[in-house]
Amino acid sequence: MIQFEHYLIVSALLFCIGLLGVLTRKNLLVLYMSLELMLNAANLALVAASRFHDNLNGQIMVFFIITVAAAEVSVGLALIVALFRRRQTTNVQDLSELKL
Amino acid sequence: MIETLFFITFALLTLICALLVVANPFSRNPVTSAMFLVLTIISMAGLFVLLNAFFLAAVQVVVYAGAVIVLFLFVIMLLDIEEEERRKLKQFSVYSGILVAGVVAVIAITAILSSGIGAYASASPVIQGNPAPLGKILFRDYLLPFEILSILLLVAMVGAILLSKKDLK
Amino acid sequence: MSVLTTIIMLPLIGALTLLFVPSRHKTVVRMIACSVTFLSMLLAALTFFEFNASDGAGYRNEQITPWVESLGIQYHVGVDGINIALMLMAAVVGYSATLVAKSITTRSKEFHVLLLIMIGGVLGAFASLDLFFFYFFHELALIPTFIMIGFWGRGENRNYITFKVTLYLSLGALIALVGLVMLYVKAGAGSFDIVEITKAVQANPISLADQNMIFPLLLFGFGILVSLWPFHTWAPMGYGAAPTATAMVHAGALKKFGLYGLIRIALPILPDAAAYWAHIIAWLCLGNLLYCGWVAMRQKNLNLVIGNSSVAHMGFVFLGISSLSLIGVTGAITVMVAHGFLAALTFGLTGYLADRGKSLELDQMGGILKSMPAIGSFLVLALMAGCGLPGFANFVGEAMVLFGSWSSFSMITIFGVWAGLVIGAVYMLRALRRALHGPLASNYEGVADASGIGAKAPYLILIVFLTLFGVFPRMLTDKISPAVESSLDLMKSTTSLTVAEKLNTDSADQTSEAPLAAESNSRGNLAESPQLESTQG
Amino acid sequence: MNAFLSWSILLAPITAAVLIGLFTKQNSKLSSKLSIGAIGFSFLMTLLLAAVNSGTPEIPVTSSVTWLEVGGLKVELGMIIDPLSMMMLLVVTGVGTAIHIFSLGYMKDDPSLGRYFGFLSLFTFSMLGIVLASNFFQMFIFWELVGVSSYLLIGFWFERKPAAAACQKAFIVNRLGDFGFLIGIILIWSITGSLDFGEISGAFTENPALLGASTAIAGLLIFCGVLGKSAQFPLHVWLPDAMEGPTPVSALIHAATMVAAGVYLLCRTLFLFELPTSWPEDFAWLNGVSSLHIVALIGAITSIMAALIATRQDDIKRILAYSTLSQLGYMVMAVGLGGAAAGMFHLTTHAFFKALLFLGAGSVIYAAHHEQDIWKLGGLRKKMPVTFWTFLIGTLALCGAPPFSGFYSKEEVLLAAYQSNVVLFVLAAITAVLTTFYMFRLVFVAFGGSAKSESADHAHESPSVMTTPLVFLAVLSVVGGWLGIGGYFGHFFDHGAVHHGHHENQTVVMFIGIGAIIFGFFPAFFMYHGAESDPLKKGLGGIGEFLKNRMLIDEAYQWFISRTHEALARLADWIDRWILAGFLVKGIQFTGEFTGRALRLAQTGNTQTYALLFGLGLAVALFVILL
Repeated sequence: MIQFEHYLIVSALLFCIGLLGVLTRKNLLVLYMSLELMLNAANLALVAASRFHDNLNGQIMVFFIITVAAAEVSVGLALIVALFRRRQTTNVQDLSELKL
Repeated sequence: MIETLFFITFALLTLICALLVVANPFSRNPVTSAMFLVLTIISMAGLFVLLNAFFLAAVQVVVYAGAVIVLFLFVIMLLDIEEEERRKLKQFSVYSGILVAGVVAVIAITAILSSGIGAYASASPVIQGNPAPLGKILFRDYLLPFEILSILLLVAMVGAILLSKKDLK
Repeated sequence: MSVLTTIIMLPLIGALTLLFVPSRHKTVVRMIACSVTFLSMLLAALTFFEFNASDGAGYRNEQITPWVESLGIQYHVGVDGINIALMLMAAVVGYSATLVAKSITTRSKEFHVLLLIMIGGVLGAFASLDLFFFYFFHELALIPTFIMIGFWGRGENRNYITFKVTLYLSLGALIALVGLVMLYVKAGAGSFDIVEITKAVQANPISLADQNMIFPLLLFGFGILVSLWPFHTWAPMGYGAAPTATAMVHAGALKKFGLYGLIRIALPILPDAAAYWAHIIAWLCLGNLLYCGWVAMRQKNLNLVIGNSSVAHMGFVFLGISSLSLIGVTGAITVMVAHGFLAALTFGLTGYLADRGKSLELDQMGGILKSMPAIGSFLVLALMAGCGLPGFANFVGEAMVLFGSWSSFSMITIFGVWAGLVIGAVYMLRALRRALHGPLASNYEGVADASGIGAKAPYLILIVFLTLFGVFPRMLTDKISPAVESSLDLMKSTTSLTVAEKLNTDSADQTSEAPLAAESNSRGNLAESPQLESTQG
Repeated sequence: MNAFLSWSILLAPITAAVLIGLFTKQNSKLSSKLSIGAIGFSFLMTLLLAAVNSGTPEIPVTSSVTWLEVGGLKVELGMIIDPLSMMMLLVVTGVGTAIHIFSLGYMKDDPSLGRYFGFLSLFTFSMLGIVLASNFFQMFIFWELVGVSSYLLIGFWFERKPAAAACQKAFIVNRLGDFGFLIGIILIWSITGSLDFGEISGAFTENPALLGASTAIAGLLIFCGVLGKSAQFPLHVWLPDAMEGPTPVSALIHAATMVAAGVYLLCRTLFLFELPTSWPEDFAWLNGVSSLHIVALIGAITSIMAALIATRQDDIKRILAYSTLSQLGYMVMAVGLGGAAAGMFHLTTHAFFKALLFLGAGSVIYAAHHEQDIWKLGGLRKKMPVTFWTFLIGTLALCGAPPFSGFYSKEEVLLAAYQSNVVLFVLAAITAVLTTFYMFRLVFVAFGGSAKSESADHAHESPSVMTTPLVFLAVLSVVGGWLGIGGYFGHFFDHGAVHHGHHENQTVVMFIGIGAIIFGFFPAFFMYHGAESDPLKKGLGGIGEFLKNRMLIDEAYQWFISRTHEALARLADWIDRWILAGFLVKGIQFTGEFTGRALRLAQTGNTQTYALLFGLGLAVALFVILL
């Protein structure tokens, strides 16, 4: 029988794969996709919690997260486009403005 | 029994596709990554169905696979991505990334297994993630966040348009 | 809603309103800023004069609005004799500073916004009876100070000075924060409310070891804010570099926050540690009184003389606090109020000269009294008040401090008298003679005097209050002393409990001395209690 | 009635001062009218008060309001009316009125006349406050106010550098005395728990040993205040310099009122000095010496020292200033020797004739276009007859020639000395000789002979607004001694040592006093009658220079202060600049910066490095929280 824990483990692994992407990939676009993966991991955990706790609130949360993610992606991608226009690159290693 | 089978299938599909999004041994083309992301999301929608979240499964496919990924592809096409493939990955950053992600994974899984969180789950869940009950909650209990969210979307839209204008001041 | 909330909120709302006024409408900005601070001052004055000391020592005009209940944070304001006078002083100084801020020409709207936030913060800090808001309002007032010094300050090395002031004050505030959080945890009341904590501590005092850990944190944290020796070097420089209005509000009102914290929080809640540390405070205050007086004697810049004298005056407050006697602590609070008016007045006047682009180096000054009679006479009054002339509120406070501290620290009192009467007179009169007397310096030819009631008003208001409380000191002291008395009573009752408790657990032979200790405590002279010292070793 | 009168006496001048300060400062005429009206009103009220209470001089009348009350510290603003304060009130308001009117003429060309009269009224208020004070704290308040108003008056011409220096010096030297005074007050309060003169003396009557070992110390601390205000050695240095102020101010402050305040305080607090003396253990070697002995000694030193210096001064006002010092020394010595009545008597008569002398000097200076050097005056006897004759009356009164008022009071002072201490009596007699000598030197050089400069040549008599006060004061100087003021005080200090029964002593003292005048007059006559330059200049040599330079006491102070406070100030400033602000603060700054530089290496600016570190932190946090 599939339990709550199993879903959570899948969610955790998905999150870590996303984290791995964020940490290793250099392309901003792929970085963004990895972020999406992490968000989805959270979604999965929430839906599972909603199911196993007999409570629809979790699903509502997911609903909100999807919306926020959409907004985030639109702004983020617009930023990437604007950045690319200026710097002709989407590689994070070329972006070191945070250095003092 | 069949449910278990489905779960294993979808879970494995999700994880493998996700892995291929971030670390495809054959191609580092963002387009490939985006395609695997679509697959990941669709298999997650399968998991959602298994969890009785039917409406969300539909939204997942429509919004993510349909809208978000298309947006990604547009941007990929818009930009020149030839250069990225030629760059070498730094060994150090790859290994350290794997290490950190692995450690987090191990800690999280250990914590989940040892916490006994399943005991808190209800024995025979009954809820159905249909639009009707979801809508009731959404428009009654969560009306204010919902409205605020709409403003957020508006702001994001304005922001995106402003940012993509040619002469950015 | 309590009238105090209105007093605090008026400047803050004014600041918010100013944000929506286009900065080109300078007159509107000035009008809004002046009217909110004026209303705030008016309300504070009404509250002050309505305050009836014979109603007992409790808090008036209280308002409690829960905020974060899980942590016990609530918006709790109220006044008793100790802070009502400080509220009045802060509101008056705030109004006067707003009037003086007219001379700011670059980015004047932003300056006024910051100034109003600062004034609101100061008022809030004095009114708050909740540790969280007490601290929050102080920070609210402190952060604009840094920005104002850095942006509108004067002098060549103002960046360095801004840096120094920011570091010092942030560090002081941080240390005090650690102390306050520890206090919150150790008091075990589960509430940030000062009244609640005091009650809880009375029933169940904090252990001596904990007290001795928290008290120095509060003492030095607050001490840095008040420029306790040897943490004073930021003050003269900072006031020299700060824009006039900022220096007025900070030196006048905001600086008193640390002292107020010591009196309001440290004394009643940590009585044993206070009694133990009183000696150290008394010796440190000599650093302020004598050392800073000497330093002031050597200064060649008028602002530095006044800045150092302002630091020196803080010595009287510390001496009064360390005496832990009714007269001394009442005197300390009187000095706080008086010095608030005085510091604002002096910095306002030197700012008047500096804002006209004139050097404050004493070598390049002279004869101002002849060419600028109004500003010159105000400055004479201010400097005279600064060396403790009767007729000004400073004299009353300083005399009370000296009378109150005699029985605890006779030797230090003698030095205090020396510093107040002689050293103070020497540096004040030297500055007065070089700046105001003699032939007119070429540097000051053609500088316009303050003419018309509008230009004189900010200084006149301060002088009026300074003399009002100097000639009729009972207007202040009759309000302050009952509150101080109840605070000290609280302290005594808490102390004897701890002492008795400690003696019961420590050893049998000391128990016989417990009543003696309680008796000597009830004399109000806690510092001399031998039991307290012996338990320290 | 008494309360109303005394309060109105006190409050009239301050009302005038406030009105002038706030409204009429620009209007000289109105200001002067206000000020003169106020002191005239006070004078009339004082006369009325005296008339009302003439039947009952025994009972001190007091009325008070509580000014400050915190715990054990209770300060009242009280009005004490007894013979002592009554006479002082008459002197202050009477002489004050004359001086106010004189100022009208002397200062009429000054553009800041309004300010001048404002200050004058403020001073009168403060002085009346001292006279009426019923407790130590009130006394101290007005003590300080007198200090500051004299500061303002001495520095009235502040744009002149010497005046600016003189007022500063006066204030600071006075503060030195006040330092002891305040500590004395605190000490007495801490033991007796009261500040009120009546209560404290009552407590002492019950228990003379109340102050224990600090009796003598307390007395001497209070005496410190006297040292400052009455300019006694070693705090006398401010008075000669204070002559930089306008001359009527010198008459008011440095002859009649402020400097007398010290003696008044001494008499007011006499109960403290009459206690059986005891010293703390560290001062056990002083046992047997009472604080009054020290008071008398200081008075005697001051009087002889000032008289010696006065013989070698050339400035007309400085001569009078040193003469004032010398006479104040007399009064203090008299009080110290138990002759409080004699001291107060001399104070009263001295107020008359010294004010007269100062105003006469002012008249001379006014006429001679601000020429103050006596060697540049001369020949004024013919040109200014009223001034000359009144000045002569003042001189004779000061010298103690019969039948002028000074004769009676000085005789009582000498008598007090004669009865208790021969050494001090000899000193006092020498002082009397010197007094006659330097005063007649002044008269001969300044008024006699021929004019020695152009400004003296063009001098003519002052207007009547100035001469009328001179005549008024001259009359007082003549008749002051006959009014029975001495007996009046003797009655009040009935426990004083002076009794008029000792006729034998009295006769001896009288002859010695008259002899002293003769011994002083003839040398002055032979040396200075018609002299064009000072014959003593060569004769005295080094000693003359020493006296001329005021016995180098100012230089000694300079040296001492620069060695102590200046050095300490220098040291503190150095520490502040280099150790606290320099080494410590900069050191902390350096450490912080160094650490910052080291940590900066971790800042690659690469987002992913930050993300990696963030992930690592996350892992640690999760580990801590979850496992």
